[in-house]
Amino acid sequence: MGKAALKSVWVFHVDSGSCNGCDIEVLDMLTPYYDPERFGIKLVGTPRHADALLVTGPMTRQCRRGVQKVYEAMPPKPRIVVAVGSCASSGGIFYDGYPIYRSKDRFGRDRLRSGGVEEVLPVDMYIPGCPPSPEAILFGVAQLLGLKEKKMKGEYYTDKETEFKLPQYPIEERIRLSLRESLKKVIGYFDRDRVLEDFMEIAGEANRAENPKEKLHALVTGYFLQEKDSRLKFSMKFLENEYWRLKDDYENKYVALVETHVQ
Amino acid sequence: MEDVKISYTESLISWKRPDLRVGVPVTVKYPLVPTEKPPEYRGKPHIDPNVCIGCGACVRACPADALTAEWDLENGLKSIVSNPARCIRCGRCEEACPTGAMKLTLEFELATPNKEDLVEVVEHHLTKCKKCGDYTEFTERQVEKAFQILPKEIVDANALGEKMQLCRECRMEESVKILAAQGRIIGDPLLLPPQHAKGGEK
Amino acid sequence: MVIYLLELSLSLFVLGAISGLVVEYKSVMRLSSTFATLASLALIALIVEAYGHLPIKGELLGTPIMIDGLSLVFLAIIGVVGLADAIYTFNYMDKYEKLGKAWVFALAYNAFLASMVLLVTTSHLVWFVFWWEIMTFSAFVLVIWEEKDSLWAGAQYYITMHLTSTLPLLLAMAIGYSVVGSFDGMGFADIAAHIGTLSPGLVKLLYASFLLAFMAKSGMVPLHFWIPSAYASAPSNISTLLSGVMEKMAVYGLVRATFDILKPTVAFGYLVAILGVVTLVVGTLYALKQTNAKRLLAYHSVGQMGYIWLGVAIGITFMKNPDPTLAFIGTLGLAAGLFHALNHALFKGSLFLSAGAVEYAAGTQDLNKVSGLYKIMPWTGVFALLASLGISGVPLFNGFVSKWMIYEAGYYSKNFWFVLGAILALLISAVTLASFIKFYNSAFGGEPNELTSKAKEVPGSMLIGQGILSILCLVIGVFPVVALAIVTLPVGKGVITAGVLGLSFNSIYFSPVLLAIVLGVLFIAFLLFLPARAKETAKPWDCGSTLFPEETYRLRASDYYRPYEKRIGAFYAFGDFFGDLGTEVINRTIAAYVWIGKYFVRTAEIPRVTVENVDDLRDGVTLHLDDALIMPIVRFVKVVGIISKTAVVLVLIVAVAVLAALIW
Amino acid sequence: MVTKECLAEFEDKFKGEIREKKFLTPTQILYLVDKKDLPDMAYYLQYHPEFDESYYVMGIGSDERQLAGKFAYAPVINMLDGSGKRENFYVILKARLDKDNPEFPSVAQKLPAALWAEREVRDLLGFKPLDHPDLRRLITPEDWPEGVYPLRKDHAYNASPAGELQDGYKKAPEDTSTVPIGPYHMALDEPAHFRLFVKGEEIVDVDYRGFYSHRGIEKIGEGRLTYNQIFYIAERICGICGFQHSSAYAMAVENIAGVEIPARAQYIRTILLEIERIHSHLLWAGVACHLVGFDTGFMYAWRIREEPVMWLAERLTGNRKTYGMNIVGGVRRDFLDYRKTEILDKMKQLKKDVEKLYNIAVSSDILIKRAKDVGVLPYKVAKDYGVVGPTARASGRNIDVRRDHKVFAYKDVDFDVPVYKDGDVLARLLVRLDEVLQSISIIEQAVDQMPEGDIFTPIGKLPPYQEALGYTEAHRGEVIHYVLTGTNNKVYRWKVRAPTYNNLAAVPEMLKGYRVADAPLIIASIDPCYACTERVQIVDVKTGKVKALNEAEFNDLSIKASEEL
Amino acid sequence: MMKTMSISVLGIIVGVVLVAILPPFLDGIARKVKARIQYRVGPPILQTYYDLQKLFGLPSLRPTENKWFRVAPYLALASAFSAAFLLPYGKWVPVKFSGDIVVFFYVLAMVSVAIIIGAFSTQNAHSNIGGHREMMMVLSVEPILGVALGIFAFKAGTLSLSAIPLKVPASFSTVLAYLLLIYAAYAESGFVPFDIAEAETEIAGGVLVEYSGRLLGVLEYAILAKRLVLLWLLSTFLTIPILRGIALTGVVGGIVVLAVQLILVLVAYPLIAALEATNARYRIDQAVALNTRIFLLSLVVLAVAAVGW
Repeated sequence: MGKAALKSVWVFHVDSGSCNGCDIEVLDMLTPYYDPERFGIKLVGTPRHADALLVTGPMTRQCRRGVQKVYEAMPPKPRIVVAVGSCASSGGIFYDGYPIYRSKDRFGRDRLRSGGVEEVLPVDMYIPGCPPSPEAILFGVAQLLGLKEKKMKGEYYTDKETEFKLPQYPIEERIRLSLRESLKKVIGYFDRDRVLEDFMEIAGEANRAENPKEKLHALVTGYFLQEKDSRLKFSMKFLENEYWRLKDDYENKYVALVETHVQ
Repeated sequence: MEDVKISYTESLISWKRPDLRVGVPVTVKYPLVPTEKPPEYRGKPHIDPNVCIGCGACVRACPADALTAEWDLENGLKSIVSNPARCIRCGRCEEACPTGAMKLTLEFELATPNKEDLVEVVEHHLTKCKKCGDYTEFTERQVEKAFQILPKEIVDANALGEKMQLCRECRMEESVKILAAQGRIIGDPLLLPPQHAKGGEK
Repeated sequence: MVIYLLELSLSLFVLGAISGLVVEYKSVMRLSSTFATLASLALIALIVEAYGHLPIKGELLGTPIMIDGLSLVFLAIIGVVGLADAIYTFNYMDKYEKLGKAWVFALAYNAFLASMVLLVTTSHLVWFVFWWEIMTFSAFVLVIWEEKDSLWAGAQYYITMHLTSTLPLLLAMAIGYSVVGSFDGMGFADIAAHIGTLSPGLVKLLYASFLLAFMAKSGMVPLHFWIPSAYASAPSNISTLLSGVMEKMAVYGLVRATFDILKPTVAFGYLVAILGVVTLVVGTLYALKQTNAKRLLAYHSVGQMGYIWLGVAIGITFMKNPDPTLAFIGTLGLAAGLFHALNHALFKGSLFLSAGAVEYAAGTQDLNKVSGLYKIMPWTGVFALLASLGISGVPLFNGFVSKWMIYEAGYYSKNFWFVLGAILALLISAVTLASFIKFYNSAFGGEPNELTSKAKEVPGSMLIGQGILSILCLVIGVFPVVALAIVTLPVGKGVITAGVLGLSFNSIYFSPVLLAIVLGVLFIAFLLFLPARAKETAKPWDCGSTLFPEETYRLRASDYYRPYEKRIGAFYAFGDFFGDLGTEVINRTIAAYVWIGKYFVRTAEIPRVTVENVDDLRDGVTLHLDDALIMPIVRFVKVVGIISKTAVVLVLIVAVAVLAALIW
Repeated sequence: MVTKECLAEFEDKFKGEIREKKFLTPTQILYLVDKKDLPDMAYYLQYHPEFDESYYVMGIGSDERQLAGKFAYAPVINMLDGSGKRENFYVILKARLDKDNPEFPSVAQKLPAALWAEREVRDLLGFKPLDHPDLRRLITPEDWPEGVYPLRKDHAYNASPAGELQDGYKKAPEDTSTVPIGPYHMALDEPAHFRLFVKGEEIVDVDYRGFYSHRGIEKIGEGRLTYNQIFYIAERICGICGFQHSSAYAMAVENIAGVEIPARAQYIRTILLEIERIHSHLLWAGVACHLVGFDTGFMYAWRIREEPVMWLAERLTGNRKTYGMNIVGGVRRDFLDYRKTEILDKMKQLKKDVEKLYNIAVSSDILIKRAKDVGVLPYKVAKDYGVVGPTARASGRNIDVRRDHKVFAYKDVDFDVPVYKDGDVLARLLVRLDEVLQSISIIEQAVDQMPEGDIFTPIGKLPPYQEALGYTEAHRGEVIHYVLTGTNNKVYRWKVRAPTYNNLAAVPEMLKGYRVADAPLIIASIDPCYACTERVQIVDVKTGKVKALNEAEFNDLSIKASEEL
Repeated sequence: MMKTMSISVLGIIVGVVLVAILPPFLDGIARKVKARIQYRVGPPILQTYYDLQKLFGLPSLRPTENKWFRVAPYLALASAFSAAFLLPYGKWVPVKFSGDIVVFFYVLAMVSVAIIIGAFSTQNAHSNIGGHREMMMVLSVEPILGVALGIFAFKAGTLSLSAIPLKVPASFSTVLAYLLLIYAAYAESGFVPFDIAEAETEIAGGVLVEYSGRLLGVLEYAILAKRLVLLWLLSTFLTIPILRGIALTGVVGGIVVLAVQLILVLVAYPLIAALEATNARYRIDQAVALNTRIFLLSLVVLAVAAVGW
């Protein structure tokens, strides 16, 4: 495969039983926003014309023969295989289902998470993601073309080498955790940390004051003036109430606990 | 109040794709210029080794077994192994993580010719059982964290400080003793986040 | 010398004919085809000898002989196709061994060829008709060779010939007699000399009767329905002769009659042209639909005869035109027609031989059932391809040159109708191509299936037969001068006397040699520059499916061009209607023949025997003690019966006609 | 409540067979019945005169030997009143089957819609449908050993026994050649194998082998995952209608738990469902253009899908496809205000773009020529096969789960359900484009009306061994999930019926008589999602025929009409 | 004498070399234009060269033993180039004779014939269907060409490719003949509504489905070259009648005409690309129906020409 191949790679797309999320993303990559044709990449309709296979899916038993046939139908050179998506890279969430093909009796729980396309074909490029966004696929393809260097490298940490520091927050950890948990109800897991951070900042300030309850209320009101988003306001309000509820609750519980213990 | 940092929502609103082209060819410039995903993106999960306590809540939450816990009871090691090759980016690990060590980053450029590159391991040392000398199933950090969470009063009241340092069998024995003595179960699940409670149960 | 060669050739044919005396089947076949081969070689020698000494007049067995340019063209056709066919027959007839009756074949085959030789060399109308009838009858005997299904086809052929060919010729003979007044004096030239004395009505009748006779023989459209079944059911070597040679006799007759006996008139030209165009369209479009190899070829014979007639028609219409350009166009047209006749003999002969080879090897004519023969019969494949490209009019093959001349003549005539004819001819040329892509590819393309994987390449003699014709297709395609030297004889020096003769085919005109050089050099250059490095084999790409029935993974012959055929479905519906009508008429006629024949002649009441195995023979003819001895007699009686039956009917018809004429 | 009198007649008619009647939810009725009259009951319900749009939804097979000592087979009928006068409801006819000899009279002999369902239970559970017209293997891989039934509880979820390759294909009819479309063919994004038996280019018969993407999802859900994790595998049943599946599953579980999820969560789900519908329909429109070689149409549709829709989804949920938004009791991420404005902005932009796409599609002469009168599916066949979604609506079926069963926030918004009567590919195209516009309007309304409040109601343990259905109207039609809870946060039986499952069975009917060139378009016109369906395989066209008398004539007419063009 | 000879030889060489190297370039332009219509950046202009270079460097697979399979692409390419020899370049024509336009179209048809036989040599229904579609296209387009030639024969009185543009008079029927010729050339080239034989989404590449590596490269080149040759013919037919005066004068005139021809081709290709981008593919029966309808209409045009308009 000469230099020209880097300027022109024709790909054939093979689905080995994927949920078609990846398939659509592969197709999506061909559309105006990503346009791999500018690197000479073209989707072709028959493996005979293809230099590379984009394989998606966890390699079901039913697909296995077909995928092998596709591979054999490609010209003997260069036969690049790209595993697109987590399923193709490792079997994905389906890795140990009964219709999934596995060579030998590998279970797919090893560190490499063996499974997927590599059970059948030699893979030249893994593009994990569920589904990998078109940019991610482009990145993989760009690597094949030599336009980009790979970014990932294995990471190995042990607790002895890293410095462990329990983060300190202005409020009690258990209350923080409870608030964090109940915040899921209000604003969802994604935004909760930032909201909680804001709240803790306020709460910390309030806790230093003489009358934390009033101070906190005042600060939250101030936050209301500054913040435009109704949901953040709503959750801030919720946090304020919840905070005091938990505190009180704990006091009561603790008192009860101590009492019973004393008994 | 007077800080100048942009508020959370403003930072989200102001985000723009860096490589967008304006005009007729709408094709983005990526991969010729770097790009980034929106802040809401769920990318490759990453364990912050400085914060991870090795509780394994993420492992239990993971539907795809992209996260596994490897136990080496001989050497007292527990490794949380993450492999984004299997990851489905559901974010349940992030949701479950009690310390915020597990985060889905904005990283999407995972492609690699070698799957070794994707493996991420965080190794933890286990505590030793005070009673029998075997390794317990708690990591050192886990114990430390537990003490941070639990109010001192409760720890003292239930002698949890002792119990945390025991292996499962020994703890069972202890519990049975106490149960027999008091006729009730100690510890309030309300005070522990459920995930953590699950993590502790194992 | 020339006459001597003719005598030699004929005596070799006679030797071949009587070689049936050797009883053993295979020996008879070998012997008779060897004699036929030698006779054909003698014919070719005759052509070489006669070239440049034309015209040659002489006498043979008391009949007047004249060999001119026109005869030479057709002698060449007989010689070349006869040669190839005779070599082919050497082994081919082994297929029919269990039918026996080798002596009949030897007799009929040689008589067939010999009669045609005599037909084109005689200069006497009576002998012309006589040899015409011998040819017709021997062809009939050969057509019904397989007996079973071919009997009906043979009957259609023979009775159609009676009514539309023999009868008009007899009529023409009668008119000729009425002009000249003696049988001896009925040479072509004599009649032509006296033609002026005829009443215009009779002249028209003469035109009509000649036209009808030759139309029927060459299968012009309303009278073409006998061709497909006759050609398809005859043995392939016979189909070759029927299509390659016998049909051309009609062209010979047409040209001879029009130019030597009658006068080429514009109206007659138009009539011939319309017939030609209609025939080429109908025949070829019907051929497009066929899936039986030989029926397909037979319909193409019809279509290609249309081309020839169109060419001849241009000649008839314009040759006598005072405008020298148009006269030249006419000459070009006639030359093209004759050239196409020669070419058609070559490629169609080769194709029928190939079809025969396919049938010989795979045992079927059905193109749906064969596939992948290229792998098994590479030589047959190559020859079939060459001939297919020839008939399709692909450049560098002979068909292209003659077709191109016809288009040229048509286009340059600047006459709307002839331009239209040329356009239709161009269209039909594409249809021919399509049809032969189907013929070639469904038989030779793809991978062998269950049926064909057992087949073997045919014996060498058959390959030689095909090879001679196919390679000639290519040779003439690249060096048309070779053939043009002969086909322009009648235009220049023979019967046709045209003033302008600018047919120098090398510089201002199409030069296939140049094209061949350009194409060949480029082709070889590409091959050398970028050699195909296809080393690894692979299975056909079946979309990755499992347990796939590979055998059905190809287009079947019946599937080709369906959308197109559907598009012109109205045409087919129309054609089918008339086809059915014609078949109905001829079937009724046959029934009438049989009925009348039965009434008059009761001697030939021999039960029809289907000879599949020995038991069949016994069923039919249990009385006879010795099959081998008796069967020839049975067959002989049968033949005599047919002759006498048909003769009676013919006589009756003639009598009625004469009666009617008298009353009128 | 369900209109009583309609069912009274049914109950009366089959008095002897009905053992028990149970309301799973107010609109889901479970009858425990004897297996003897199952076909008659199903037939009665599907062709109920008053519920004229009723259809057979699915057949649930389950191994309830641990619960009741028997297998269970349960056809589900969606009782729909086309006039909209009565409340619509689902009927589950659950029959218990013998544990040693799980035979039952086949419903498929009366309702072709049940053809696949019964082949499925045969493959996966080893049931024996008696008198089933075509019992070839449907779901399990071709090399799956006979006699091993993966969905039985004694089969480990990850056991994959090896077996011999078995030929379950139809023989090619005489005088035809075979043209395979797939498993790997440009026209199919996913593996599926259509064997077209053609004369020339005309398709005379079709064999279908699908289930290349059968990944054993239900079994993984019952085996490895907890009920909260199933969302993520449900989402990966299909990369396009993932959220539909996860919502339907959520709905089923929430029905079992008996909770009403917060209104805000319902609105968020609705918006996301509609976003998904938009991107799917645009995707489909693009693919349809691509299949007829109209690449600019393809690029246009995918461009407007990419920029407003996919990038919007990415910002709303963190991923372009698999949203990961559902959880039992609500959703996981909230729509902050800026997200709401973003939605409205993008919808405004999209509306313009879609209208332009509409114009491009309708003004492309050749595209219309290619789509008109091609792949006609008559109303009758659509009903017989229980065809759902836009495919059904293009054939004149006035069905839409969103409207008929008032799921999520659809009860609060106004929208039309476009219905076309032609039943050809063009009608399907137009239905989808209309639906995109409707979806935009739904999203705009939902964003406007979105209430404040929580997004999630926590649910503790699920009650064991309870069952319920959950359903949504996916882009391809009704998605329906059946859940039977187990102990330990696990699900005992989870059954998914994706819309393509019903639609695909009707595809061979649509293909016959058209040309090879039309095949990709016709196959694509139902917007097939093999990944969805395959949790399952072969349509027999010949044997599975229950046709209206004049259907053949109808087909002929439509073929002719298409030729005229 | 020697000088004019050498100049004309030079002209011919320039022309033929242009035809030899231009096709991928034009395809590159077309791809770029299409990409822009589709709001994309599109491939580099030279992309088709890269593609072909890659293909030429790859080995091919052999799905059949049939020799034709391997010979066909070369024959197609050789035919396409041979046809190019009949075209005028400026005022220079490599090969000319009376009636060569018929030969020209036949030689071009040989490109299709070679491809079709190659396609049919494999046991592959997709490829076969592609072949038979291609044949039907030839079948239905040929008569339209025939009529156009008929009109030229009427009006220009010649069938020589190089003489027609010099002699053709401006009249109603010749304008229509031009339209017919343009239509036929467009359809014959297999541009989008007529790319039925290679329909990737229907029959996975049709005639090309079994070809791989170098053979595919050669075949692609042949198809591209055929398109250019047809386009060059049209460009000649449009250019020379307009520049008739210049064309006949001297070397400079020849060069001017050659340049105009080239420019016309370069302008026409993007137009074709735009047309391709905005159309869907016909089904073969629709294409055949359209072509036959146009053929029947064209007969009217022929009658018009015969009347003398």
